[in-house]
Amino acid sequence: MTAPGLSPLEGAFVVDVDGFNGPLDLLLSLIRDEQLDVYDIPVARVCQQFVDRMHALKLNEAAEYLEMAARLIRIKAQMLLPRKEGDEGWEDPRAELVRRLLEYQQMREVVDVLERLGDDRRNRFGRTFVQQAAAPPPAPLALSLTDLLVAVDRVLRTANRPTVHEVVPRAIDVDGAIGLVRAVLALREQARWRDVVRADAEPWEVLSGLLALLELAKRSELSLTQPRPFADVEIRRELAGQAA
Amino acid sequence: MNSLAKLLEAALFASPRPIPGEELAALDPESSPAAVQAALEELREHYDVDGHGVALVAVGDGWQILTRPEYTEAIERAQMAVRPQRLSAAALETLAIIAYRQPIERAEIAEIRGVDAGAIIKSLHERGLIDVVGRAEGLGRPLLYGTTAMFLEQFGLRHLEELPRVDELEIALHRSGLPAGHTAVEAPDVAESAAAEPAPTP
Amino acid sequence: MNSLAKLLEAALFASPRPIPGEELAALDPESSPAAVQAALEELREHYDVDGHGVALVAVGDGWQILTRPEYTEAIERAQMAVRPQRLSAAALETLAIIAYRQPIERAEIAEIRGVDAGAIIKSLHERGLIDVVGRAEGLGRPLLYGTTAMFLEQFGLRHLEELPRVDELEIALHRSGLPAGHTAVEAPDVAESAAAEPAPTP
Repeated sequence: MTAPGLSPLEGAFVVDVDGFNGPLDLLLSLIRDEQLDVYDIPVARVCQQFVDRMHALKLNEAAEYLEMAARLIRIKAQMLLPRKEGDEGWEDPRAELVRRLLEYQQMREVVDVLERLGDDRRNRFGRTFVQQAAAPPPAPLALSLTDLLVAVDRVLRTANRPTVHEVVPRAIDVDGAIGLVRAVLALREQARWRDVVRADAEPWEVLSGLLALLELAKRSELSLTQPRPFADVEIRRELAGQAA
Repeated sequence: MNSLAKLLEAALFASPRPIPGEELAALDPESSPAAVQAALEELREHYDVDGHGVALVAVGDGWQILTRPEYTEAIERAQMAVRPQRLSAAALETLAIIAYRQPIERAEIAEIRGVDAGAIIKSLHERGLIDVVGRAEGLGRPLLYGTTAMFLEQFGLRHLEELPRVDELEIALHRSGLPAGHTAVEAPDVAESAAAEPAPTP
Repeated sequence: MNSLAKLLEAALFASPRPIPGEELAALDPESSPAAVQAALEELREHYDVDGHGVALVAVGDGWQILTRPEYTEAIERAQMAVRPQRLSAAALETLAIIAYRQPIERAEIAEIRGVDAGAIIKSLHERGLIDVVGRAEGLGRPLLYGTTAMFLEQFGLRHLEELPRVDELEIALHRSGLPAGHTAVEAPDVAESAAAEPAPTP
């Protein structure tokens, strides 16, 4: 096994006793140590040894190892079921395990390749000195507000604690509503009443939205039109107002 | 070049600072100080006579390889001309947290994201998007970070208040025609207004 | 060296990261791509033939000057530069799976490894070796991961295709792949269990 211990970077609890990266790794090393043919695993014996090794390595509590032990026992039981001679429909209960072992073994071989490539690269130093006077400025950044908002959305979904939710009740929040209208108009040229005031808005939100629209119209940042009485008010971004 | 000169070249290239003469001598304990001096001369002459874009320069009591000044301008111009870089998803997330929670300390960012963001904070700082805005009270008085004027400029904002409030995010994201991935609930009024939405003016 | 090669050398010396071909071409707008390519070849040959402590190496879609490996030990011993930390076996395993199966979601990685890789994925993400490249269809729309340009850089690769193809990987576990002297069939308990167990379907 080439596995060194966990680097502190991994942080979380991962069973890595004696360099084993999981039940497949342990099973593979067992098969290799015993020089078994992976296509014809003697399940009864491997199962016993797997459980013995689990105990020896004190892996009794690790769910993934327990699951593998259970899987081996199930396969062992299936192997013992009687079957008719020349039964076409019979499928070797070991097939899925063999597929997974081979797949995992391939990845272990890729790990060897990566390890070698990484060592080759680590054996060469790049330039670390950054010339102050001649140092080129960093390349210009391509940033969009949408990217940032998507990131906020992601953070909110994955945050450990939903600490970012802070809803402060306010009597009337015209500034907040102005910010919202601007944000909506930054993304679209045209909007409607419902885009800036939610259908289930509280009265203070409706008032805030209305005052914000009137205020922004006064500042020529947008124009308001109503095609006919009681129709939806159309809000349109005024480019002239923004430039001013 | 002789092998000592090659070793010196490799060391001077890899070092983040000028290397003092006696440290250079320690690179190869077998070589005498005179041999090191001669190898340095050889390297310098090689760069000068052979025609290189770099030069070996004595700085203080040490040595350093520097690019020749006549190329500086072209290098800067090329850097500006290239395709703009994008921030990684992790960097954007960190930036978003700082923008919404400033002033905020590193430990809080790590707590929200579940991983330390030291390297990312450093790179955002280097890019001028965030800056240290103070120190928190309490143990160790950790640094507090906030966004900069450059941040506003990059995102085309006039004030931080122009960022949608968190409870408005849903709307803003929905409106920007965000893709796939975004799992906003299709509130009936939103769907309705989307259907009624006029075609954008050309 | 011609003046274009000197300019390229200066730019490559000034940069701690590989410089993309596009940016190298922008250094001298008068020069054709073929001329830039020729100058890069000249520079590379100069370093190789003339005997330098550094070499010009193609990485990802760009070029980088790196020290030659034979000087690494002396430089590290003299504490002039430090080699980056190695990735753990578990991290390399996760990275290998992502490199070969991208775009891939976390659950699939866990299935291949037999253990969850959440913490490792986060740390690889922090190091910039992998990034989110999209979302899968289906329940919860899980994130899909892929490798980055930094991955190529840190493993000295030009393309992902430089990694061995899966059908080129030798399966050491196959009977024929086992070392000489493999006696599985003769081993008594194997023979015994082989009798108790049906032969695998062909």
